[in-house]
Amino acid sequence: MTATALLELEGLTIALKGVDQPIVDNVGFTLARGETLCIVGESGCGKSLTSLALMGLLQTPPLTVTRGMARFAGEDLLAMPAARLRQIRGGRMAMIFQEPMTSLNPGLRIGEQIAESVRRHKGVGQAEARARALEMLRRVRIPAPEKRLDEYPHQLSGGMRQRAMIAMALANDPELLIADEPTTALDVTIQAQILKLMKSLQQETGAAMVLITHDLGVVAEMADKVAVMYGGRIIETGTAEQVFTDPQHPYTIGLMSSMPSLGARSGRLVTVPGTVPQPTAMPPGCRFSTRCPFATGACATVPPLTDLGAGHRVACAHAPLTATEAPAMRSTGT
Amino acid sequence: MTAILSTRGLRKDFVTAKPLFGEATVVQAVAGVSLDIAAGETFAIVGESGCGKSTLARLLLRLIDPTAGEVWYKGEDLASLPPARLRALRRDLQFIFQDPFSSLNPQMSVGALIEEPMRVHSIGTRTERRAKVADLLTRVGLRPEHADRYPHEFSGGQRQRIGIARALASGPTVLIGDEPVSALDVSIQAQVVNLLEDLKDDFGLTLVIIAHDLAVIRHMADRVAVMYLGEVVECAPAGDLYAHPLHPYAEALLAAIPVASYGARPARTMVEGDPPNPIAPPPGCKFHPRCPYATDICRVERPVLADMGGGRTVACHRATELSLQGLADLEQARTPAARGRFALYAQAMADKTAHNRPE
Amino acid sequence: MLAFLGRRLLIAIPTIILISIFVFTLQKLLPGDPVLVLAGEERDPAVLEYLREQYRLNDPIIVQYFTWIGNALTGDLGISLRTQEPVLALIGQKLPVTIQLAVMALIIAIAIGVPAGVLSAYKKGTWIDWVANVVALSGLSVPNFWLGIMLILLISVKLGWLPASGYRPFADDPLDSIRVMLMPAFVLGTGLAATLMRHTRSAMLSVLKSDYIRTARAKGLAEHVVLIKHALRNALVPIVTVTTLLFGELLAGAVLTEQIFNIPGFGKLVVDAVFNRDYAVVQGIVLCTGIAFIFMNILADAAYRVLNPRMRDE
Amino acid sequence: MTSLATNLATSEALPRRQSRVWRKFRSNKAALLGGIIVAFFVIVALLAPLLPVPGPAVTDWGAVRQGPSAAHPFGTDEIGRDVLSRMIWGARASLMAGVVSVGIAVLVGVPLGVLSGYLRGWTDAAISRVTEALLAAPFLILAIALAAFLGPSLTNAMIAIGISAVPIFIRLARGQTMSVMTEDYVESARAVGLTHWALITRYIVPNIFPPILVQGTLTIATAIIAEASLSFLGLGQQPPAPSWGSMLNVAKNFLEQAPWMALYPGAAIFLVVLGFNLLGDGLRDALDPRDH
Amino acid sequence: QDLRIGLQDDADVLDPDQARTFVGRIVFESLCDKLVDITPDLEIIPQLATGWEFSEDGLTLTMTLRDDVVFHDGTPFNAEAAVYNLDRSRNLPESRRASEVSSISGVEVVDATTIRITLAAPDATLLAQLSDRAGMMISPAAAETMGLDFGLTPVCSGPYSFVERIQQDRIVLERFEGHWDAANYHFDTVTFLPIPDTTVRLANLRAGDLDMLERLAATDLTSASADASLETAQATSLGYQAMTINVGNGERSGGPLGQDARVRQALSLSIDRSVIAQVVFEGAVAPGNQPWPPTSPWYNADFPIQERDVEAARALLAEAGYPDGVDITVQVANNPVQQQVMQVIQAMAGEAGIRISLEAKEFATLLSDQTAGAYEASQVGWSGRVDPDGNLHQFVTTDGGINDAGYSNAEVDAFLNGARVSNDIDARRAAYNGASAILMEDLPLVYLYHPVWIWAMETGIDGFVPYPDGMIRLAGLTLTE
Ligand SMILES: Nc1ncnc2c1ncn2[C@@H]1O[C@H](COP(=O)(O)OP(=O)(O)OP(=O)(O)O)[C@@H](O)[C@H]1O
Ligand SMILES: Nc1ncnc2c1ncn2[C@@H]1O[C@H](COP(=O)(O)OP(=O)(O)OP(=O)(O)O)[C@@H](O)[C@H]1O
Ligand SMILES: [Mg+2]
Ligand SMILES: [Mg+2]
Ligand code: NI
Repeated sequence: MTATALLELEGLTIALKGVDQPIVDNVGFTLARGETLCIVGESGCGKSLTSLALMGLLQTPPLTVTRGMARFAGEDLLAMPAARLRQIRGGRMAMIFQEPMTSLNPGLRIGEQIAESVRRHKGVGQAEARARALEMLRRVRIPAPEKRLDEYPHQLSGGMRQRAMIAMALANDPELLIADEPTTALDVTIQAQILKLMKSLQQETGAAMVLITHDLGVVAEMADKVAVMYGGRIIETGTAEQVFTDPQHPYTIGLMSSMPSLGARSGRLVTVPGTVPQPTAMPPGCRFSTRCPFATGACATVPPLTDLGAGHRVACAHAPLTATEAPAMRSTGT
Repeated sequence: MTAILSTRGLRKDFVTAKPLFGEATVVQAVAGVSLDIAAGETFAIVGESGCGKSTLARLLLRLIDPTAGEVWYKGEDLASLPPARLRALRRDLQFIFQDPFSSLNPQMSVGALIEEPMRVHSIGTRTERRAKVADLLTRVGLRPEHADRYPHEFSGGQRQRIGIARALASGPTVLIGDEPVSALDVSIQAQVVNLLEDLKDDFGLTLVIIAHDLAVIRHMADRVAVMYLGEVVECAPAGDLYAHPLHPYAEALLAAIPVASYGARPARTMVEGDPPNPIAPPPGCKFHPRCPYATDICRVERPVLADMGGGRTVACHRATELSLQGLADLEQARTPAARGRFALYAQAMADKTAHNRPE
Repeated sequence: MLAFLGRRLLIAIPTIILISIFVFTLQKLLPGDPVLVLAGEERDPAVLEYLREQYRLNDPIIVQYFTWIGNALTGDLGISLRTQEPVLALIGQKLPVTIQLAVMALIIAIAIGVPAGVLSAYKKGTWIDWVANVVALSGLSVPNFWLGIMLILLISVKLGWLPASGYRPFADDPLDSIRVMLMPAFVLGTGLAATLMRHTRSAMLSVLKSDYIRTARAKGLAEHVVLIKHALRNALVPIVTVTTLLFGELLAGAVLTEQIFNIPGFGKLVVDAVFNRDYAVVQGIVLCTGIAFIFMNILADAAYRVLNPRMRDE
Repeated sequence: MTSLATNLATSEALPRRQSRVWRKFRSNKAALLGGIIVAFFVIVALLAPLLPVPGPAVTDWGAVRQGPSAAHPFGTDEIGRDVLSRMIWGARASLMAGVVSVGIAVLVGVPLGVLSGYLRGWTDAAISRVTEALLAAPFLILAIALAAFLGPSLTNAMIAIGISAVPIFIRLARGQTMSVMTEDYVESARAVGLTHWALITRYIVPNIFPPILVQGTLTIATAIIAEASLSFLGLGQQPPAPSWGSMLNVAKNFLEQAPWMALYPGAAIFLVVLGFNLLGDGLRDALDPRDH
Repeated sequence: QDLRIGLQDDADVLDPDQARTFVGRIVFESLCDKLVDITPDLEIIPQLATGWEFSEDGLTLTMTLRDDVVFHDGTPFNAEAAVYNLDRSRNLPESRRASEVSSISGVEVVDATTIRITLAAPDATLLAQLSDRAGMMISPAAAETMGLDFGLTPVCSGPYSFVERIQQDRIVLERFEGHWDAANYHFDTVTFLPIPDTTVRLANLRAGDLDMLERLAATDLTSASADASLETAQATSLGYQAMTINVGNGERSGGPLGQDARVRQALSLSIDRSVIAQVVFEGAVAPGNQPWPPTSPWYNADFPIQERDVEAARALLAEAGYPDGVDITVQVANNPVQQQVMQVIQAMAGEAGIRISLEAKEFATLLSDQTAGAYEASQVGWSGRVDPDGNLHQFVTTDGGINDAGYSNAEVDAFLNGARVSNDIDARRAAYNGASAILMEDLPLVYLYHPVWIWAMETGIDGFVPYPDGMIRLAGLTLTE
């Protein structure tokens, strides 16, 4: 797999000024062409920061990448000069953002926003770039694309805006597509359309995709591989099948329990108590230990991401957890 | 069924642009809704963004004035009540807002926020109110000391609890939540859903919940109304609706839900395209341009809500002939070991709750 | 767009009437008898009475107002009590002067303020930001009349580079006209530049925080493209608002600047007119600035529509 | 929106809003500098009668326009008064001019603006038209007319400046009110059954206060300059009482003979205006809940 | 060659009959000829009139006129034109000159170059009046066609003709070749530029944007004199600055100051006029205690300027019943110089127990308050007239047009009315001295000082003659660059 890996991220660590503990800690994964990796986790767990770091779009200061390497087709994204990164960014590697309304420039026509990226990376002229923009709008199945080309974002519905974002990201046939919660702001019906579209476009172009979401339904729908993040760390990763059918980490289990099922009613929901600690107040050792029902003294040291076989890796001192091996209950509340 | 809150032909038009000369542009946000909400039930309203859910919720409380129609609560028509009487009735009808960040006055302490409804309705003495605030805070899983803090010091989930405590303060009988959990994280959302259910039982509330997360609705609601472009197109007990939708739009909604389970059926896009412009809704059945089953009659004649028996109503010309697909009972594909782990986890959580209330 | 302009103009009418009523009553309330100022040192009672009659100052104030507005509607703004020139002619004479001053000042203000604001927002928190801010604040904190006199003493008297005061009609000799007006425009412009810079800075700061800037960067665009095409363009909306609001400040500043540099424009005219109780002139000028102000507002609204597509479809 | 999903466990350590604002303010060096400058001048103004300087109107025919010396550290003015003393007493007038005129502007403008934004409709239209009319009559013309009408004096200059600044506050308060009105918490207040009065006093006014406060400090700076400008036209503080503006105005006639007469009031105006501006900026940043 | 002159104000209407400002007179000096002129010593000398003669009873004045004079529009100046002009001054409703020539009852043409003026009563001041705007001759043809708008494009017969005027910016005149004395005028054009701020006016002169200016600030005199590129000239003015005290003009005259002459004397005694001159003007004014300056032939040496005497002032106050002093309010125009003067007086009077509060008003208000009697004391000045009558009569006679003090004293009335109608110098002097003796006691006006006109011009201007009337006469003036 490493041989064909398009992106190898290793030990990404991001620090926030004034906070001792890294805010994203030692995050790594590999991604092959045509593959989709979903990163899940609660709000604030560092999903966006990870993706922004890859794009070189971290807000520095206050944030800095203190460690890590991101080999993208042989080049380290995190170490290359800004000018070189700008050549790759938007061309071979593109990103779709969460908020389709605010992520499009309200003052520029849709066509121009797509075309300028084409001009930048393909070095083509005005007319050609425009033609490409039109083609892209058509490909993301925006009705009446000729007309939409000259419209402004506010004249489009939410779903169309997100399609325009996708068209913009795919305009230069990127090898890597990063999508940060591309459907969170959308309705289920529109979400289904967009996800379907992304899938089919990915199949056409063979691009690798990093999809960030906190909707496990979307993950189940899209993922080849899954990484579950908590408190800035990956705590469980594996294929979609591994993570869904055989979740190991208590947090993954809690997350899945929290989702109300679509089946018949089944009493109270099982929840993860408490909230994610502030970056300034992360516990040492396992970061989930403050909320974990199984936490023991062993959780005071940082659990390594251990392979349980077939690439299913979990960072928990108690993994694999079985009913008989349940550790002593922690009775102290928060 | 004893209806505690009923609407008849409720309508709300918004004037979006009024040029100096010529016609004003009117959005029919709610286009004639008649509902009966039974005392003690959890009633849910679902539908696409912009279909008029929030507007309907606000009309139910008369936070905005309806263009036409009636809202009956305990024999009084809220829609035509004088302001003073209406203010008094607000004691019984309370609202939970979607956004826990913007719905609490940042300038007031939590205690003052929760006390305010009691003060407005002159409930209790000062000390009694204080005690009630402390009590409510504990009920929603916060601590009495938090009364002196300000909203910004709390997380989203905690704020939503403050909002709930405030809504409960005047001792309401009906609680209306406009997407009370959609701004929250998965795990926090579960906490708040549990809380609402507990409170409903404890206080004997009638709950009206608006949401577009169909899983949450499935979990909470007794009955569900599906709205499309300002109209209720189907209304049914939750289990029936999910298992056998009668309206094509309801079917489409259910089909589009991504199921959080490996190897589950893929989400289907039964409807293409965006919802039509509410300013100029299509003639006939409003859903027909996107409906896979539309026939000629759908294009010209607007269907009315018809009783289908079993407490179900639907507004579709072809309701009886179509056999639509619902969500089959979904079993999570999990390894036995995983099942064990889930059970263990649930057990641990239950024990923990027994030990000490969730923070 | 046309309907919009029409509506704006209709709304403007009550405002203009309000302004005129407002100014009319205000100056009628002013103490000091205009006729006394007009009569000359000797103040011959017969002349006083004659002038009162002549200028209808004995009429009730309402009658005076309606006479005035009636005449104004026919384009007759009366004559200056002081020099007997028709007010309309005076305005025609002074308006270009003040417009030239204002435009030059605005150009200077924009030329200094906007780039400085953009730069300081972009380099927020660095020493560049700091310097730009302090310089801008200095511009705000130095009274115009003070800066003006200092500049005259330095540039004109000591260095002899520019004439100390006066005015040259633009039509006579455009280059010289600009040269003569340079120093006053600079004095007037610096104060505005400061305001403009600070508004540009905050507008840019909020725009730079927005998601679409991140999108633009994600496209790999060069920084200057991001900054100008994507950020500044959107920041221009608040900047335009401020610029039109500055109009009032500009006129007020023009009053002082014209006083110091002895520029025969609106400001000087109105100050003298107020002090001489030259009612017709004051009224005429305020009417004129009122219309200009409303015109500026309409212009700004039109500019929003150009800059902000969201506002285009009404 | 950055994540506010903080853990309650840590909330004990969280400071109160007030002290958070203060902490943020304190960490802003420029704002702190501004605060110190302003505080310095305010203290000097307050202590004026206690300071060991001659009275501001005490003349000394033997020492007219004399440069700084031991007896007169800042020199003397055109009729032999101690410039230092006049500076100190002038601080009172100039600061008063700033504070009082802004006070007037706030007291008149904010209620009107809130009303206008709250009631909308005809009230709003009427108030907006009047505001526009006021804005269209340029500040200085208005001030000149008002000062001429009321007679030149510091008080009247303050009134004039205050009235001229009213439209700014009407607009600001109106805009802020309208934006606060769209906030969910206002709807929540109505849902609870609050009266209009309670809604305005408990919800709207406290929430529009921060921007008003900021605009206030900035307008104080403008008002100090405006007083100086009115003094230039002879409409500000009247002799023999000093204000920096009137001192500067007289001093400009003696720039060559007695530069110190202009130097100190000029520098003082500069510093105070700078101080208020820095303070206003700092307040804006400290009170802005968006970037924390 | 263009001569650029900086003026302190903008002139008003350029119609001699309607004009009222001082700077207007400066412009007229080059634009319009007068029947007679004055010398720096205030002698009346011919200009358009070559000679004049009063009848025995003083009731007719016969004047002979130059025959070589044309107006700027080419029409000739003759007796008819002169009659037209005098009639216009008398009868135009807008005429501000009517009171100056009120003694005239008729004017008639005797022949082409002679006119006869009949008077209702003898008038000693008439010739002096004719040496100013009342005696200025405008083109009757132009006056007829232009009517009241004559001032927009004035047509006279002076050495320079009107070219253009931009209000508040400039008045441009060009040399009139047809002038009878054209050879004596050396500049092709003269431009008057109103620059109110004294500092800016001087800066303009220094920067070379002006060739000369009037009314240099007294405090700038030292530095201007020291400047090698500048020259200055001075003349003590005919006018004065004083405090007019409300002694009988309405309610406000009821205070101690208005009611008790001793308080006014105390006030006058408390003032050291030379200190004012020194402190505010660096010596460039003449301290004064009479309506005319010490340099004037009419100055009464029997009443020299009193030394400041605080003790005496206190004693007077005590005698008047105010041992603890009095509080008075003085209004003053809101310009820096007058305010400085009053602040100095305030400080000095304070030492004698007269506590002054100053009320600064802008000029229009000051004027109307003064007329209406809404003041206790008012610091104002008078620009001065050639004839002594002009500096005194209208201020203190019971029916005087500018008797804002509300002063009324039959004896003074008799003296001053008598002095008006006598052509006998000694009799007039006796009358003025008689009035002075009373006024010195009553003090309805406390005279302070007589301003000094200061002109500054670039070195190279030759032939400038300072006149006490403050005018700029361009005859013989040259400029070598
Ligand atoms: N510019 C910043 N300055 C300071 N802290 C930041 C900044 N950006 C992010 N953080 C913090 O870093 C942590 C991770 O943020 P990130 O945006 O990556 O979360 P996320 O997983 O994408 O959450 P969400 O689901 O809400 O998008 C959060 O605690 C957030 O508060
Ligand atoms: N104040 C208003 N003025 C004009 N139009 C409005 C107003 N409020 C709502 N609308 C319009 O009414 C329609 C229904 O809006 P509503 O907010 O009730 O929808 P919703 O179902 O709650 O949507 P969402 O799920 O996005 O909250 C929309 O088309 C909306 O644009
Ligand atoms: Mg994110
Ligand atoms: Mg809604
Ligand atoms: Ni935040």
